[in-house]
Amino acid sequence: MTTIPAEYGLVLATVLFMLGLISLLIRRNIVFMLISVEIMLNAAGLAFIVAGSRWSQADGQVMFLFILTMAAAEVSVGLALILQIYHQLKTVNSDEASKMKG
Amino acid sequence: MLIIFYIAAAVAVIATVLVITQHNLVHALLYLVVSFLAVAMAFYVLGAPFIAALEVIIYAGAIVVLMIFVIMMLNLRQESVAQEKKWLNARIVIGPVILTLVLAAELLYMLSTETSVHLTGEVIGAKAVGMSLYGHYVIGVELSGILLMAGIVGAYHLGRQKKKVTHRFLEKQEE
Amino acid sequence: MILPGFIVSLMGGGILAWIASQKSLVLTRWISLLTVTVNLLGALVVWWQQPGVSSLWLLDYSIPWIPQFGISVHLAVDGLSLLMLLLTFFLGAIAVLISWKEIQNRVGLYHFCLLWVLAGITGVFLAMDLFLFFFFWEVMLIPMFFLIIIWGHENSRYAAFKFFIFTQASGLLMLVAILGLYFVNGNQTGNYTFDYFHLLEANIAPGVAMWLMLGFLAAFAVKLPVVPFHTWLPDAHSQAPTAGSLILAGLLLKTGAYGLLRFIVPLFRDQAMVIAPWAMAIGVFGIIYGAILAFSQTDLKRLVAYTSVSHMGFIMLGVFSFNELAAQGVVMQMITHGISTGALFILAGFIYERIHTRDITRMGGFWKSMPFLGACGLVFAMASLGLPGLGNFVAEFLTLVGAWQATHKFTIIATLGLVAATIYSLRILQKVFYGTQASATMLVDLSIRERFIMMALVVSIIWLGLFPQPILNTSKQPVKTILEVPDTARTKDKSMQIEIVSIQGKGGRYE
Amino acid sequence: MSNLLWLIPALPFAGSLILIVAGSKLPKKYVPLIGSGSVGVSAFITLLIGMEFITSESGSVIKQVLWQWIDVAGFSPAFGFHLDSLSLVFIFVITFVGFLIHVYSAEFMAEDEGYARFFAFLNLFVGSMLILVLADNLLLLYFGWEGVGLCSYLLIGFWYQEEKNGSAARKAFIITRVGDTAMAIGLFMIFKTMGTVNLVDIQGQATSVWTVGSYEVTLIALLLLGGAVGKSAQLPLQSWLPDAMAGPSPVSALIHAATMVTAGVYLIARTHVVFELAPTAQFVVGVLGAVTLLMAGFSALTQYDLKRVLAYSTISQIGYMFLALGIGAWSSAIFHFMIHAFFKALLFLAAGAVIMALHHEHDMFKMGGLRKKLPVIYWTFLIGAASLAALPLITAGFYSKDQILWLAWAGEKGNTWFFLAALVGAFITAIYTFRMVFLTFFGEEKTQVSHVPGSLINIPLIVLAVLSTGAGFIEVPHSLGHLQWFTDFLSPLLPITIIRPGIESTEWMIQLLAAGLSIGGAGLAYYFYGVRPSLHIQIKNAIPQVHNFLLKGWRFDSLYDWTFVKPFVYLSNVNKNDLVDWPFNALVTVAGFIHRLFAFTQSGILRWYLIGIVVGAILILTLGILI
Repeated sequence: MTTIPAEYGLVLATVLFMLGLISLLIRRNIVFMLISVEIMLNAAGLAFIVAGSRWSQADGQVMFLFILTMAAAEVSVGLALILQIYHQLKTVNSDEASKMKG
Repeated sequence: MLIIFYIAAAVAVIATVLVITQHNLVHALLYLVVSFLAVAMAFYVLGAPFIAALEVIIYAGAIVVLMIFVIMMLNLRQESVAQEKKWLNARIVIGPVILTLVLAAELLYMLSTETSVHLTGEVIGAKAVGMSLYGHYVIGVELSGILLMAGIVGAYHLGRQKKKVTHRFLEKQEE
Repeated sequence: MILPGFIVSLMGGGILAWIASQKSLVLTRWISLLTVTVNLLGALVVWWQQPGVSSLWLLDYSIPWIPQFGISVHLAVDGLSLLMLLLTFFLGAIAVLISWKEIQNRVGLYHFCLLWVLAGITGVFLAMDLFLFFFFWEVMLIPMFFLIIIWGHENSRYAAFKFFIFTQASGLLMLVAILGLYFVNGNQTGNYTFDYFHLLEANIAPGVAMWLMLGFLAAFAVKLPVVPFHTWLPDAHSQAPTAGSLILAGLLLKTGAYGLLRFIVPLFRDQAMVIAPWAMAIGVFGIIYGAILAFSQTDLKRLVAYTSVSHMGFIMLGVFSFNELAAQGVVMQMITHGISTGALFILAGFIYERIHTRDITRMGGFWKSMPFLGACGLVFAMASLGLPGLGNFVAEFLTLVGAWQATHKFTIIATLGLVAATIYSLRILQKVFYGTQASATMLVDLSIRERFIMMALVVSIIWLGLFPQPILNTSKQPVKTILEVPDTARTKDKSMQIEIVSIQGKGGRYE
Repeated sequence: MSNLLWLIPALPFAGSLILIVAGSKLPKKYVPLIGSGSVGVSAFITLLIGMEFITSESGSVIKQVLWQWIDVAGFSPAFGFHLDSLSLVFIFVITFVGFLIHVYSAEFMAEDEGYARFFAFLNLFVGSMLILVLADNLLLLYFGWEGVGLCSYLLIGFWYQEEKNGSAARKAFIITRVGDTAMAIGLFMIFKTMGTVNLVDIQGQATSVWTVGSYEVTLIALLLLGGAVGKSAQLPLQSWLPDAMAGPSPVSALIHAATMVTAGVYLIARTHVVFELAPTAQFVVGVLGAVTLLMAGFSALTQYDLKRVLAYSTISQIGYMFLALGIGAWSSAIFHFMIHAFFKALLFLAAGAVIMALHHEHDMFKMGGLRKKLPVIYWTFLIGAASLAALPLITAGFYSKDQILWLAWAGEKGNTWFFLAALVGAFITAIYTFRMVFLTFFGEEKTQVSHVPGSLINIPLIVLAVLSTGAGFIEVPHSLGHLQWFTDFLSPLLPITIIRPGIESTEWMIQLLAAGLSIGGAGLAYYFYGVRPSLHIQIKNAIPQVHNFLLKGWRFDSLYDWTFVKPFVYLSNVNKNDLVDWPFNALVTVAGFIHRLFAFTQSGILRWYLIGIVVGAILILTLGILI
């Protein structure tokens, strides 16, 4: 059974993270942006798991749990926000929600 | 092991690419589930079966379902797919992609400078995680609890359907 | 206990007046008037009982505040501070009286701000702990800001912010200097303290001392104001309500002059001597510059504000002449300028209440309908040009005689400033009181309350002009001590030490 | 008796205070009673003290210190009075002439609405003037000096509703203030070198402190001269006096002829020790006097306004006094001051009566033929004019002016030029004086007389007329019987002029010359204005520029306008909004610009913020890699 080099895991995490980031940057639909954030969080969690595995410690997994918690909270609040934005502005276009312009 | 990891990784990447290129939200979400499952597979291979299970249950399960509910509540019609097509053109994609690639290149470069270490693939079970979680990281757990509480309250507060209210400053501006 | 009593009673009176405004506005006004008057009487009693001119520190009060950092509530009064207190309470009482009819909205808050400004000023004149000094320096700034912005004239936002930014920025430089002094002294002696008397003994390297002095000077120069930093003053003065202008011109500017005498000269004597020619030069420049600008103004309050700039030049000139004559002149100038310029602002306020403009091109011939106002205007225009027999003459003449001992060319230019003062003062009279009456309606002359205010000011300025000696006696010993040139730094410390000990030894007045 | 010295200035001040405080409420008849009464009592006390002073041994002085004014580090002027023969002459003139003018004003100003105000100011003036001449130190002298300046300002602008009166008042105050400033600097110098400003101490110590002609003492003398020149309307600060005629006539008589304008003479006489130590400065005094008396005399020749003629004549006569001071003829200067006070007050009061009688008509060419209508005024005016023109033997003016002429010729410090100037001046004086007389009182009537003056106006005129003739006989020259009461009276204080040896015998020639010129001048005036009235118009038309030049007082006003007033006004107007504010405003502008710059990045578009984050991350990572 061949072992996995740690960098491979990290490279996967990097690639997933970058894909999420690209999506976040190119999407205007705010729901898509939320999805992208989920991808990125997931990638970050992957990196922690790889690190935990690298040192054979449970800490990486604990961190993943925290990320998970945070992601859950974030999604719930984020979705509520999306609903509000849609309700107020009748659009899911994040560019149009630009009333905070300085 | 390695091959399973490769396959899982390939599936995860392809699924994710498909997520970000989809115009239809629901399709994208389906690919997202695939991506999460692939990553869960990777977790399993990396020796974290407990986390793999959680990934499937919470990410692929709970979160995605929540999203689908919201999409249903948004009640987006066919026009939104067309609009998504219009927004996702090459001109807008090129800049972020270049930036991200630069970032990625830097990250990968930094990874490549490290000496290669092979993972043992030793399984760290739920028990070990639990010991660590409620021992060393108990403060973090409590904070997470507060965070979730705040998330629930916030989501409830924000999610309430109110009549259209604009802030008084904005109101003044609109006049 | 009387020293903290001054400050606490003003602060308490302010709060009480605010609370009382819920019930009755008249009560509010009476409470604040009573508070200030009681303080005035208290200060007069202290003055009356002063144990001869020989003793330096009349009263002293000290309790620890934050002992970890060597901060204490240390208040002390000598002749100089006492005179400033008398001026503060006198003008404070007049400021309350002047607002009796003028202020009709948010009366409670107004009196709260007014009394807190006075409390801050009182604290500045009493504090012998640099941290406490800075604290009060800020206390007087913020209520003043609200006085200008809430009850000011048409452009008060601009003026208030300008005032605030100028004074605050320079005040922060002073804070840096205070902290610098604190740490330099602490590093040297191991005694980290903000106490004025301890810091007097600090031995600071000349290079560092120069920077520290410039930090202090920045705050005082802006407050005074010295010419390149004077531009907040015309705006703030012209936009503030009458009592605000009165307190700004009469008291706030004096804190700058007081700071020069109390801190710059004793703490950084050698450095101050180094910059003395420059300081005198800008002082003299200010005299002429302010006078020329005053001549061209059409806004009456702005005009008077520029005369303040001109008069404050004398203070710069006098302080940096380093002799007793000039320094006594400076003390007199602080008092008489407070009264005379304050009175001119009050007059401008009276006119504004009647014709609702400060534009002197729309005035004229007021002597006919308001002879009493005209007579008062005459007295204070004459005071401002330095007519003998009025207090300002004594002040300016002593300053100039003293300055002549130090520098000839600057004194000559400063003396020419008297001619310029004549020109602008007579312009006020000409535009406001001479000529045919500009306003069609018959204007009513001053009411009893207004007459009372003006008479108090007129009597005091004449009294100061004819019998200045009680004032000069009171400030004699402090001024001498401030100017005392030690043989070496160390002997100065010794003598200072002995002086303090001897006062404490007397015991009787040490509370 | 001498303890009452302080009452002399105090009474007018008290009167003034009462009138200021209660003037508008008092019944009208009490106003002149308080106003003149206080000065009258002062005059009476002066008389008593004067009697005591004359009967006591010569050289004694009366001192009285009321309170210590200022006492700081050796600078300790007191509110103290010092009465010696010089001050006595001055307070005598001030109180007596002042009293007469107050009496005159009681009728003259009766119709004016500012009746009480007028007396209040006039009393204030008398009080300040008395302080000036009684002061025992220079600072108190300065107090009085500025006090009279203030009163002069207030009284010139008494009719404040006329814009131009206010301007004239302002001009007077500012120009004299320029001189005062010089004097103040002189005071600083004196204090620095001597450590005192007490006049007696200065007199006593001056010779030990300074050597004759030293730079410092010359400078001090010149600075004091600056003050004197301003107050006494001498070159180059003379231009305010003609405009000062905007005030009521009693004011012109009291302040701008009899007393205040001679304060400069008093100052120089009082500090004569300093001037004797500085021969250069003293010479300058003489030169200024000589030039001024000629210039003002020529200007007086061309004026239309009756009061302006008298104003220029005042400048010219004070020029004589300065000339006398310049040649060290101290007592002659004071003598001329006294006589001048009498006849010039008389002339102004008479002129005021004429002007009032003719509906405030000032132009002499619109007067005429008043000899019959106003006989008292005619005769008194004629006496005053004769005294001014120094008609020989009978007028007081002859004796005082003759003394100056003689000493300018024969005195040790005199010279031919001074003498010639004085001589020409005497001739011109006679011409313009009688020009006034002939234009005003002779010829046909051009304006109707509307108001015949009453006894309160006539009595002071008559008293002054008597003094203008009689007062001269206390000082009679050698050639006419030799009487020196006045000089002897002042001699303990003011040194007697030394006469060049071997020149006494020519005195009668000088007197004859002066007498001839004065009569000749009067005759010439008669020829021009009595015999051939058209001649002067032809001359005027032939040389209009010269006429205008003289009419405008040698165009000093234009000169000062261009050199001082216009640049000052320009400078102040150009900077009205305060250029110093500019850098601060620039700071605000820059901050505002930066604010807009950063506000632009806050576009409100979420994706831009994200790009910002990515770029930031790239930068940090790049740094991490590079370092």
